[in-house]
Amino acid sequence: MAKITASVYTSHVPAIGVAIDQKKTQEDYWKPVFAGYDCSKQWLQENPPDVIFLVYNDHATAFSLDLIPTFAIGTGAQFRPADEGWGPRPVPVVKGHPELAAHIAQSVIQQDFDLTLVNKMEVDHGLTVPLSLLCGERDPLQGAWPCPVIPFAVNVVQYPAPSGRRCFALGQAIRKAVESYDEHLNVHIWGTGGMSHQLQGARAGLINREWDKAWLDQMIADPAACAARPHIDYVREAGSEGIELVMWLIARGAMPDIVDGKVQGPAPVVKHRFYHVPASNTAVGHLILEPA
Amino acid sequence: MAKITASVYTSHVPAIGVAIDQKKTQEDYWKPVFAGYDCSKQWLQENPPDVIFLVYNDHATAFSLDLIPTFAIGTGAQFRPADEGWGPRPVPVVKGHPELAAHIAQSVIQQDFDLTLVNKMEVDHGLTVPLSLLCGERDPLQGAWPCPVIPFAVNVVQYPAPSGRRCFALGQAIRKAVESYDEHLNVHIWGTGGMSHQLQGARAGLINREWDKAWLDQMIADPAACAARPHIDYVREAGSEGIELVMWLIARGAMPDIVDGKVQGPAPVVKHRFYHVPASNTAVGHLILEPA
Amino acid sequence: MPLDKPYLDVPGTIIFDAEQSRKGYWLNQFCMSLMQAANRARFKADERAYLDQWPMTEEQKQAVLARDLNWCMRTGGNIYFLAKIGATDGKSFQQMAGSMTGMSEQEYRDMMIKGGRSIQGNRYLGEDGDAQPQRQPQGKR
Amino acid sequence: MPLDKPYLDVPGTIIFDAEQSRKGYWLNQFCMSLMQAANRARFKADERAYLDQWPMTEEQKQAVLARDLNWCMRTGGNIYFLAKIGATDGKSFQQMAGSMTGMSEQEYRDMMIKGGRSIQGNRYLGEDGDAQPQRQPQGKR
Ligand SMILES: [Fe+3]
Ligand SMILES: [Fe+3]
Repeated sequence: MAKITASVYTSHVPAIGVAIDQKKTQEDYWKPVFAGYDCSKQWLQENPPDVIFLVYNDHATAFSLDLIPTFAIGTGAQFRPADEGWGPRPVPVVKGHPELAAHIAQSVIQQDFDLTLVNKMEVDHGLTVPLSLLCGERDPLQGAWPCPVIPFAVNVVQYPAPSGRRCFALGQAIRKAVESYDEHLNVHIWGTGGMSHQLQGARAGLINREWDKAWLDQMIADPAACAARPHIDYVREAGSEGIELVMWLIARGAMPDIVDGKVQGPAPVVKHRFYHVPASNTAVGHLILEPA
Repeated sequence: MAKITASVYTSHVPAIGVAIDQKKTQEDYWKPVFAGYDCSKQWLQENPPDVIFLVYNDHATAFSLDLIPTFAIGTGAQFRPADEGWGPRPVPVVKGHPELAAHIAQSVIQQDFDLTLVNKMEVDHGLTVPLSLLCGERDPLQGAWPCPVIPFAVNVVQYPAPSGRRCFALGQAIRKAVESYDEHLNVHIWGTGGMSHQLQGARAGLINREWDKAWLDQMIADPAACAARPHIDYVREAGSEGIELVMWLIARGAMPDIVDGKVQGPAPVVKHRFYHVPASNTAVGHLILEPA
Repeated sequence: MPLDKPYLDVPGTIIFDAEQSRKGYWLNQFCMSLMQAANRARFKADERAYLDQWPMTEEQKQAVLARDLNWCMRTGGNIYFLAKIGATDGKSFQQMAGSMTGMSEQEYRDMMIKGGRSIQGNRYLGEDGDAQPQRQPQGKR
Repeated sequence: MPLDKPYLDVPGTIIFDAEQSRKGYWLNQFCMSLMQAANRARFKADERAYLDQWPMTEEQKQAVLARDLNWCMRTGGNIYFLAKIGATDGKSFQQMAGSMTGMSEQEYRDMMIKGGRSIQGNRYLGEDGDAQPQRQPQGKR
């Protein structure tokens, strides 16, 4: 049987991708950001997944205003890095895992989540920046990502995004789906986006360090309460783009201490925790949790 | 406040559209089919809706295998009749109701239904045949449908479709959404598709009259039990395409006798009930329910 | 795929699930292309050449050229997609559905007028209804 | 739209909801077109001519030509879409975000390095934080 053996959480700031692609990771500005991921890279090599289930949001890249899915699961065989206006990132094509993705889709739809299945889409920095952060540089043609990745895109562009509670419940459904897959597979689930940031208007540049840290504490220790927070809390306290954090709750809900929406087992082990301000406009948060 | 004042249920057989478009409605084969809708046309004229919320399935028309939404709500201003291979049907463009559609979308997403918003799509016979049946012939250019229509497409093409239970719950959420809309609007909700039919393989042509009638009885009187039926019942008893009937449960769930998933008020009034075999490969079912 | 598939014991019926969808991806996408009149014309002008522009399997192409919808379905086709081929040929849904049974058009039409195919013996594989494998193809021809 | 909009009293912030989305539909779809290099080249060659191919309002076109992202947002633009204009101009997200504050690039960058904009006084309209309307535009210029 397949199993979720870890959850990983990280911001997916586009400027981090630019810094990697333009070899600026050792500049003073960027050094402390990347230093926060050194032990994560090591950890990933020592705990290699067979598949990464990667929760992110599309930033008006694959999905225009013509069609906006609340939850979209990538069931295709591969996904090309998108041209977001700067040209595509020089990173390898993302290979999918169509069999596991279709299995999860079927199971999760039968658990009353109304997914959109996507066989053809390009993936943007929301997906590729976390891969770069934890896997390091990879040659776009000769290189490859270390394992197949199932992209899972959440709408946080047009209001309303799904609620934190809905995301948390979805994580539990995903774990059930994974655990009902016959083949033995070691699956990581990653939640990306956030933390506090605002990219628009007179409030652009907002960072709320205290709120971010308290939110992280609560997400680890009391995720059901964290999931109950309404959208307006994120907007008001963590900036208009801070709403991306609801995606972390999908990964958190997939940890085995959560049963029927409540903490019923020992809290996951925090293998790594990192927080840094700023990367471009954003507070970078990063966490690795393993089941206790 | 807006209100759902009626629900309408009907098969949406493509050949019915062809019969209308080719002026064959008075042929012996088709006469009894259209006769079943005579009093419905009258009823619609006497009870004109301000908006029709029309639940149907896309038949591999707007959605290819590239992207398959479980539930898609049309929030655009208009939707053109699609060319399904025979050329587009000669019927008017469907005008949407973007404000109400967006309101319903927002409300229903906040009630934990994971909709896909669609601003641009073409609509196929699943949507236009029911309109033709109840509104009669309309000139494609000079004519118009009697009111705006919000298309709501349900995936029943690639397994798994949403469960009957999920559809029934969605109907309730849609009613709540409609009733929280400030403007006074008279809204009809239509559920389309079915009844028993199979379009494929050695079992093509399957019709199960007894099952259809019992299903109709149950859907009217004990919709929660009807909604609990698993997919396999539909496939086995009503043919592989009989699964379309789950869409009727969305309209039924939107009737005001249903509260918290249970019948808690007087059963709706059956204004009209019609059943006929065959139209092409299909058993035609049709029902008009008004709140008691 | 270890998920429960309770629909595998229904005679004469292929449920279009993720596995079929993967198998039939390009066949079905080719069908979608026939929703444009210009593509229908190009297909009619030279079917083989048009098919060769799609990364379908040779078997899928042969099944399309033969207009054998059962064969198309075994290679992953879905009837709502395949219907675009029938539409291109000017066929109705009744003609398409009937063509999968072995009955003549008239036989199938008559069966429908008489109330359609009976469910009796056609619920489970192994019964003796007219849709069971041991009774194929149907029709007098 | 009678739905509750609890986000209308956040200073300096427009939430991209259905109403904004409808208003900004063509502006945002124009932005999406800049994800193709050929379109970026055509836009750069003659911005006005390129914009005139889209059914945008004149105000939306003026806002784009002026590269005034706040103005773009008031007409329904969303930052993730508008970012494609910035990308076409070779601007970073930090440059784009900063451009909406009235601060110079250096001032905004310095603010971020010092820990970003404070939440103090910036939660509700009517407080006295630096993002409040009465304190716009920011920056020393
Ligand atoms: Fe993001
Ligand atoms: Fe249908």
